[in-house]
Amino acid sequence: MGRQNGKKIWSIMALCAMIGFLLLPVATSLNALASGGGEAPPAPAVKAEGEKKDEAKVEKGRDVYYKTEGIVSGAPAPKTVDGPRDYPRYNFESRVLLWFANQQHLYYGSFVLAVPIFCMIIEFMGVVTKDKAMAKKYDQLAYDFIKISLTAYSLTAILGGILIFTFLTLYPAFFGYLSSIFRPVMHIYALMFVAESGTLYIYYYGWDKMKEGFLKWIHLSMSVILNVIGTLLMMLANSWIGFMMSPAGVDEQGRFLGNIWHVIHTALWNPLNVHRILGNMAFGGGVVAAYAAYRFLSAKTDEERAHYDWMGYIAMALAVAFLIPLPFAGYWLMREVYAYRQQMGITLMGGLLAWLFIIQATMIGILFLSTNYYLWQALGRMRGAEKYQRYIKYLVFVLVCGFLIFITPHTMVMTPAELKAMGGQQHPVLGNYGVMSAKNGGINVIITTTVLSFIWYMRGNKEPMVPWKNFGNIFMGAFFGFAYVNIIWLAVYGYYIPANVRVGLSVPQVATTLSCLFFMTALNGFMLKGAKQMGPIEWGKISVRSQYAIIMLATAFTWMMGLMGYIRSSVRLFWHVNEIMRDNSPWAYTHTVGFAANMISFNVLFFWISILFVFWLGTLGAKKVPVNVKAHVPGRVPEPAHGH
Amino acid sequence: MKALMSVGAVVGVIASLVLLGMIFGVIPASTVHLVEGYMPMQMLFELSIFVAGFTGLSYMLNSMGMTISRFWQGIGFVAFILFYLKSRIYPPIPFSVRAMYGTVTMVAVFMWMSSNEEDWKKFRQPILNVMDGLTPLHKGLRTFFLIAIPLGLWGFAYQSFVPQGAGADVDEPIELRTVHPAPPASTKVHGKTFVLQTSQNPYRANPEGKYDQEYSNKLIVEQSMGRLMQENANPWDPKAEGYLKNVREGGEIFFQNCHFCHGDNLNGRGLHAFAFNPIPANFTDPGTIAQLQETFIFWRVSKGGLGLPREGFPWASVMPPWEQHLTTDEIWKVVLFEYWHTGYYPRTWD
Amino acid sequence: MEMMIIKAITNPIFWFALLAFGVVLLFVGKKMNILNNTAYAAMVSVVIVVAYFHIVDHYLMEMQGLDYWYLFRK
Amino acid sequence: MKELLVAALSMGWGVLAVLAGLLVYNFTKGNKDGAFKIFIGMLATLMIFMAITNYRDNFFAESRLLPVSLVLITATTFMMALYFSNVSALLKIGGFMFLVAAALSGYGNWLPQVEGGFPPPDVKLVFDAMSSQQLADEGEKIIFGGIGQSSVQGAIGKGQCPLCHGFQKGFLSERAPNLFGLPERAEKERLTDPNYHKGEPQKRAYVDKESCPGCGTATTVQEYIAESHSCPNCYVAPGFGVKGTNDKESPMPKIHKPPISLSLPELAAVDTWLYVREGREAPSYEDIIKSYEKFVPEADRPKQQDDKAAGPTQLLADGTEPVDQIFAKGQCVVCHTIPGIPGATGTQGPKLEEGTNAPNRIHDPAYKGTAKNTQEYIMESVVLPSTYVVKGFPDNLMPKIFGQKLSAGALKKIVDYLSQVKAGAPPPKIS
Repeated sequence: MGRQNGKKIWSIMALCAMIGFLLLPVATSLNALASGGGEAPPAPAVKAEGEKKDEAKVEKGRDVYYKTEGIVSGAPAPKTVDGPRDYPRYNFESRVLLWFANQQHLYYGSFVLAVPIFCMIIEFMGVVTKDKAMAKKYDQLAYDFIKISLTAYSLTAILGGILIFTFLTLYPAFFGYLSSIFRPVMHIYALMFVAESGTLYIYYYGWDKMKEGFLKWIHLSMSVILNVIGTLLMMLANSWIGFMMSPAGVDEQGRFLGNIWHVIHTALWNPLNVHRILGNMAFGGGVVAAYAAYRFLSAKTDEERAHYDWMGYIAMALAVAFLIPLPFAGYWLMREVYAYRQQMGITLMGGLLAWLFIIQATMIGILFLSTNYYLWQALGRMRGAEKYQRYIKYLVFVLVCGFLIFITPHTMVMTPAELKAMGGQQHPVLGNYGVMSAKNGGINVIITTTVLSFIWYMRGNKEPMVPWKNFGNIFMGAFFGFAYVNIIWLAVYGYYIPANVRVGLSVPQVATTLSCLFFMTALNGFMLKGAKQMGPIEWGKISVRSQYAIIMLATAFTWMMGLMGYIRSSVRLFWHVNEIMRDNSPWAYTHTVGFAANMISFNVLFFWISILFVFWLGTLGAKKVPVNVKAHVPGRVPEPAHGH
Repeated sequence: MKALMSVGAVVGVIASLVLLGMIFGVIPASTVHLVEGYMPMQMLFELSIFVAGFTGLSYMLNSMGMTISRFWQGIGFVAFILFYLKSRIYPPIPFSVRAMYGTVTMVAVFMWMSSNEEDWKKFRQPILNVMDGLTPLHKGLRTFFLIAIPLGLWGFAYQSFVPQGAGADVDEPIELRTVHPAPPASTKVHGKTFVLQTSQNPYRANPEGKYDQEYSNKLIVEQSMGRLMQENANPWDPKAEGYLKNVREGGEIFFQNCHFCHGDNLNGRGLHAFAFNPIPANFTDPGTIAQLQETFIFWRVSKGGLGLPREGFPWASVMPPWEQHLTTDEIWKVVLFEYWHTGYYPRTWD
Repeated sequence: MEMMIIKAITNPIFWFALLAFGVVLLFVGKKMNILNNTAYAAMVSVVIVVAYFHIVDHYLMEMQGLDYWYLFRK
Repeated sequence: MKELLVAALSMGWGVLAVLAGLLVYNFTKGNKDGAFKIFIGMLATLMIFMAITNYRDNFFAESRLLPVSLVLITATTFMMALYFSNVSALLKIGGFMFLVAAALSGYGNWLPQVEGGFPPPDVKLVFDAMSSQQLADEGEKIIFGGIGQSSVQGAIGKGQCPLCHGFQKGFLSERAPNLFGLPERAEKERLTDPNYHKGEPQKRAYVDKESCPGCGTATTVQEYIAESHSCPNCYVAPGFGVKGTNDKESPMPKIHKPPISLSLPELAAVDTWLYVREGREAPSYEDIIKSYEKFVPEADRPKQQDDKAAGPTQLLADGTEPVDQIFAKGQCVVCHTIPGIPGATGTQGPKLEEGTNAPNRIHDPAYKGTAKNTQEYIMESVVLPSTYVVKGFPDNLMPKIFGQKLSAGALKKIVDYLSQVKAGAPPPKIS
């Protein structure tokens, strides 16, 4: 008993230590703020006002975004000139090097941030599941997840260090300016990173020691803390890119006005945070699913195959669950971009970067196609799913029709001869697919079909036994049928009404899709209560092709992340910090679509090669030593601000 | 089930026959014509008919013991779609779009064929047979492919890299011209600055000859994408006053200056039109003046091809800057005439 | 006559009434144990679903200050 | 092909040599299987190096050969996957990923290629080196937001002048004097007005006697303009003072102070435009600056700012400020009396007790608008002031630009505030 108590006390202390880790940066930040900002208030929400007496002495500036007045307490943004002083370089395009370093850091970073969130969810599921065997399985899965992320974690730190050195050596003037403004934030960031490392290692190594009862709950709350730290870390990093896109807290010459909260909380910060959290989750799910696919493909025994099939399924489901709200977060971000600077929005959607959005549309289509394909393949591991498999071809047809409309470009690429033959830039048939009205219809058809596939999957091996099952089936059929009718009708209707009414039609369309998602999954759940099992799900009996669908999905996620990141970053055009600090290097122009695509492919492949290597190392280690021991303590590397 | 499938089969046979008949000219090509304005939905609908038809057909053949193997079903479907896109849709779809559609169709057929394990086995059996070379025929085929595929690849690569010889049809480079580039905020014509967002055509006048936007607004009968204006009286009536008089004067200017290229019917097919590439703008097309503000037309007429901004590159327009030949009043009148004649109503700043 | 129909269908009350009617039919069917009759079930489903989607379309457009029935009122 | 091979060999000869050594070693040991695998490995290595060199050579060029690299690598991985069974899954996955990435890359390259041009050169406005026409153009931009905008109703620049002043002959200008013909009027009427007390500031009856201690009064036309800009309260044109002050106080803000904060060079540009557009010769840049220096003390002079944010779309208020500031920035306070808002004592427009007034107005038989409740009514009155004009006040006095010039958030704050103002009740809290 005493030993048990000792364990308890020890674990509570560990938890306290973690909370301490979490609070340490905040505590230190108060000092940093006080010394850094002069009169910057510790509570960030308080505006920098007052000090009326000193008005005559100090210079005041007007915030470019918040329009408040503040005391100038920083140097103006440097006006750079092309030369070795501001832009030292190797015999290569500095921007591309930075792009590479940034992207790799981001890939690893988002992976390591996403995986603990999954761990938290799965561990929680394990704790609350009544079925003992299942609970153990979940617990093991969560442990597997964190194991994967551990090696990646040290790589993240190393890549972060490389990124900082790249910045320092290639863009000293710009980085100097940024770090002068974010000085306190960068310190907090570094400390938070230490906190994150500490928490992660305690969490990981405490797993076996804190397995039962009360200790398990402590362990679970550790994962919550871990995620809080991780999310804060990401939000701090987001504040830098938010500042670069939509600066605030500085005056028109880029002089810091003493209010660090304004600098962090820029116009695009929150939309970026939400978008990135969701994006990271989808991405993390994709990577874990790919890991499971790799283990599945290289598995030697049936048990192994079954386990990794199941793991891939869970990871995939999590990824897709976060994929679905992602477009809405993107929509919010886009709307905020428009609200911040309309010009920026137009450059994105209609101007220079519009072709990238064509690629993005294709990518979204690919994601949904592979998701559907995986679900159909997954029907194969169930008894009794044959009844649905016959109808898959019609789903394919509907899905592909939606996809074709979705990717039909508005401006078609054609030779002058074809242009002549067509008699104009607009094609009378396909031209109509190129407009928003049709595309909204297309994507909603795709998502609705995905929902339908999912419902089929849920019922794959089950036969509803509720007394109203016949009505339920018919109602479900009618609901889906009329949902399609409604979506297509709204898409067609859009052509007959004026533009200002047309733009509103997408809302009921989306609502129709969401109705299908929520009501029909719920209805399905009710119908399957006490359903007759046609047979168990035979984990591991899934086809090899499905695993390639997962890999496809993971690659597509990675690629899309690179693409959207590129879009987000290049929309600043020739500004380091939008409208504050100009990019005067020889690389201030925007690359072509092809170059960007090559670069993204290169980044994606580099990431996957390295992470496959990490996976492979993992299997090697598992063979020789039963417990995975890899303990290099990172964390000292990304401490960017010390030099400044 | 059987009855449903039979209907499907009949529909499929008829639809295929009609399609083939139309394409090869056995029956008039307009037997089932594409209805203007409904074509996008019609195309999807037709494709659905074909899919339903093929399903029925394959079911019937199956029950009669004449199964078409999965392999040929798949190949056949891809071929059908490519054929349909190439021959059915008019005007022809550009290759780039057909390539995209073709790729997606192939992916779709793959997804269909591999949706369950049995189908997938059936689908790849013929391929595996050839690869394994089980029978002499398969062996022969295998040898043939072994030689033909690399040869074909070589030929393809050679074709795409060798410069086309003299006299051959040299492909012009693809150009992406923005046909209606973003206009400037204001334009200066004859020393007077016109702000595009606020200027108005001074000749939208009521019968008394006074500027009256309300009067022309009342003439709009159709509010959707291409707004249409009411038919109204003949501007060539010598008694016509106000708006119609201005239209007539605009018409006179048009037929003295513009119709050589833009054509008698304003369809861009005038006397000289085919000397140009691309041919001059077709005002009757709902994608041209119907989509643009009146001031945009005013700007383009006065500044011509030379005045196009950077997005308009390459400036494949020989339209002269008409401000050198016409007064601003004349330009406004021509614009008025163009809208009157085509029946469109200029886009407004909404 | 035509005007009357248009007036009726462009009014959300009509669709609410239809939805309510559908729900009533649902309960009636349940009471009379004919809910699993295919034809009856199909009818009830169609009534409910059609009414539901019209209400969705109408109100979501209304929320944006737009008129879903634009074409019909014209 | 040959060059590629040579380049690949020159890059990868080391690895190949090691592999060759291993091959020989395995062969001599009689390990046929191992030797074969190493042979395959050598082939694969060669292919990968070829792919890399091809990639390196064609990375920056727009070459159709680039996909070849990716195909080479894909082929290599699948080939190796056939023979190296222990890592075959890894190789297959890698190959598949290559294929996907290559396809996407190819798609990106197949789309039309547009390169964003270099940014326009960073133009710093140097006012003192401009010709007077250029200076006048800049002035017009500051006042109206763009060149050629001066005759457009509702055009407004960062100077915000057209909110109150008319600038063309016959333009409505009831809140402040129409500035057409100002240079002439200043000389003939203003400076000689006995109320102006030229040279004797202490005799002035206005709120401010002098713009700054010892500044004195204006003696020339340009100085008069400068004085009016920097000290509106030094002389108020009859009929344009704040109501109730008997023309002792002007509603105009000091132009060099926030919220407008024009710098002296910008003011010089504005003034030059006032002269040039009437065909008069403007004083030189230095003279104008000097005239301002007389009235604006050194410490008060704002730094010149880049006017990139200026433009016809610039908002007067974006909704983040407290509501009293929105009223001030929209200059509402000049004409309206708004209970609870300091300084809002104007009488050119109705008193804004909309919590009481709006319901009555909506039920007025003369009301033709569409508002159904107080909030909608206020919104309508701000955005479309002519929909309903309160009896006793002229139509078209209120600018019709607030719909564009205030953000949705700012409008909402105004509506929220005004709808809570009730006659006889204490004013609501400022939020």
